[in-house]
Amino acid sequence: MSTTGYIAAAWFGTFAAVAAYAAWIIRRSRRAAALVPEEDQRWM
Amino acid sequence: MVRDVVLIAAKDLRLEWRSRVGAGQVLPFALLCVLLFAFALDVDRGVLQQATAGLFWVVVLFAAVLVVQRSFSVEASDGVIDALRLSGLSPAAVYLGKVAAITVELLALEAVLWLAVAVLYDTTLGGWGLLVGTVLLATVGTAAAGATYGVVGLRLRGAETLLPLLLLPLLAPVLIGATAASDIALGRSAGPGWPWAALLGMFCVVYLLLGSVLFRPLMEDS
Amino acid sequence: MASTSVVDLRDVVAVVDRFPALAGVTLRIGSGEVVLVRGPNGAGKTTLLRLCAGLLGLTAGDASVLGVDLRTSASAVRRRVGLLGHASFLYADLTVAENARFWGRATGVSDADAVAALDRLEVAQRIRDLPVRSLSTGQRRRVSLAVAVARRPELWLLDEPHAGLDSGGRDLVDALVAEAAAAGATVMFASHELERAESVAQRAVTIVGGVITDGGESEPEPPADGERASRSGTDLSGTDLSGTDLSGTDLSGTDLSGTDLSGADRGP
Amino acid sequence: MSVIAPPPPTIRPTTSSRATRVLGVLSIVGIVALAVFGLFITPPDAELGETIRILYMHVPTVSAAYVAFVVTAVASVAYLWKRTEFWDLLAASSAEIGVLFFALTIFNGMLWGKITWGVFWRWEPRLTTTTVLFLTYLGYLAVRRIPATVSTRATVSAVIGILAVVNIPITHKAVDWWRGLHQEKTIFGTVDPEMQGTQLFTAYLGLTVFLLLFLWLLIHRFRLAWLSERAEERVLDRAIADRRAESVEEAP
Repeated sequence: MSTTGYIAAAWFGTFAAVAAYAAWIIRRSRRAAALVPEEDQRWM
Repeated sequence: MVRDVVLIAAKDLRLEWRSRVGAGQVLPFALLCVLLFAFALDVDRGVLQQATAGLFWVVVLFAAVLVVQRSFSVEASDGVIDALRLSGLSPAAVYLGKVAAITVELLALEAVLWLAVAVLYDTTLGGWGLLVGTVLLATVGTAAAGATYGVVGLRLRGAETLLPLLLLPLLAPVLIGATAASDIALGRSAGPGWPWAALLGMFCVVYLLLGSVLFRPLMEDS
Repeated sequence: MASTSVVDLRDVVAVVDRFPALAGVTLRIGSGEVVLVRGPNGAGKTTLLRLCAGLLGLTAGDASVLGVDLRTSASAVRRRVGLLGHASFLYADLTVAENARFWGRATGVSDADAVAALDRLEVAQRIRDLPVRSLSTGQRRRVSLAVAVARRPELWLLDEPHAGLDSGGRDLVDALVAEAAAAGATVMFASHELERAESVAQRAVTIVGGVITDGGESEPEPPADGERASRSGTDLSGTDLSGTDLSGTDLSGTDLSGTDLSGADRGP
Repeated sequence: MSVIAPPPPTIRPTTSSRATRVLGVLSIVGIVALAVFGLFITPPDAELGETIRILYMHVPTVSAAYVAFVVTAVASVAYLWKRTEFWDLLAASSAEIGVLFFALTIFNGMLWGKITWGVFWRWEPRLTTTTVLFLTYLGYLAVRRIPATVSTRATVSAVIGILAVVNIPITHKAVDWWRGLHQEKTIFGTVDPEMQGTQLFTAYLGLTVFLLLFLWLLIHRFRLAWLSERAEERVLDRAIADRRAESVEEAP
């Protein structure tokens, strides 16, 4: 792989991982929120 | 306080003397490791001799995990940990007592192990001042960190198997320091040994202090 | 004194491994009372006793034991109670004598007193130098009791104290409980041997499904002036304590003002 | 705190608030800017050439990870002092994000190594330290996954969170000395003081962006942890109700 390829992999990999993690959090919180009454979600 | 530390340490050593788990199980395991390294590494090209100190300390760390596990499984059986919590003994005293007992057991194990390494790996022991100092500091440090994590498995059922993962990364500096200092003591590498000993000493002080303080919430929280 | 309750639990919920072993316990026990806790298996008896010993956190509710708030200073309670649990609290590889000495020293009991407690529990001389490992259940029980007795706890928490004991041992337990009560200590014990237990206890409470269903609050308000309030729960006023002479018992040092001991000598 | 507005009836983005939306937008703008500067505007480094562009990822992730672990440690101390759920959940949330960033640090470091040294792994002190510490914090997360009484879990993990952070400088020192004999020029883990102009700007931009990202993730992760605890509580409430029903049925 070329230098450019590694650089692209680093940047893409980093932000893809962060995005995947963020998506995972949001998905899990949707599921959790369904079980919890509104008044416990005080940041709304 | 000192009386309580002695009480706990003496009790642990007496238990070890009775059950011989350290002498009968951990020590043979450590010797087995010494043999296995010989199978894994090329004995004819002197790899063993070059790596003696490192291999020695890796074996000690593995053995330390077992010794710590044993030291706390004794407290886990028959509700004894609850009795200790009910006793009113200061957690710091219990901690220091356990550290003392683990240290003594590990020192005994290391003495035998050095002999084994000297014979089997053809290592001439020397540099006694630095070697003994390194062994003492590294052992106390290992026991200090080990005892803190040992009680974790006691309070959190299912965490016993986590002990190696929790303890060994924490002991990485001990491994580095003790190996480097032992190498210098044995004349395998040049350089001043005291910075390494100082690193080990600092490790001891830091973890003994933290352990004495943090044992209280670990023991007393319900 | 705001209250002379030794145990004062209000709507206590205690969770053990994510299971609500206690699901809202309200219980008040006055100083010097001997209380039987009864209930089916899994009702929460053991959890209740462990909670009172300060070994278990509470998830909800208020709890004070020996006047100490369990939420904030459970460790202050621990050294003042004597818990006899299902586990022996003994090191299997130490001998009986070594165990007694170790636990004695750990709890501030002299070696002589530790030995005296073994004597009191009639632990045979020949087994004192044997490792606890080789003892029978009943023998272990006696040693555990001896260790607990030696501490002279203010609150006794006995989980199935009769279990595994021979008849001599059971009589011994009953005598110890009576002695402890006479000396001003409070006793809570769980038992399935109801007939025997009810003859020892002054009062019984029933726990089912983690809730006290009967006898939890003997008095509608804290007892005052040694006056015995009417009991709403099970009344064991027929309790025979005649074998125990309370007169002349030295109760100094124990604050018994408003204590319910008057009930004891009112028995028929 | 009060509920500011009645929740809209549509599907709600469950853990976001106005603050996190602002943070999120800022992070995304920052990422775009960072990409423009890091990948296109900055010139190749005189010494490192194009590979410096990987360091624009590597350095901020490791810095953000250390910030995360310090947050975990501070929250752990605060937990042992205050005993409130808030600090426990904050410690846990921060540690998880720290582990993610550490994993990315190692990933980027290995790619950099592959270009520079031709191999993915060399015992470069920073990379080695990071990996040891990464494993330490995996242990922390493993402890948190063990089912236990909430307060016990919180206490134990607070202790580990404190020990682990103390371990950071010691491991650093030890590994530095260990590799001291054959030290290579290392640019890992620090913003090179010799950086100038747009390179320096990009380095600091990267730092800012990743700290924003960390904050944004932390708030969301904390709220998720909070929601999970509330959900657990509902389960517990039901269990308590069941247990009480048991007492009504069986009562003599």
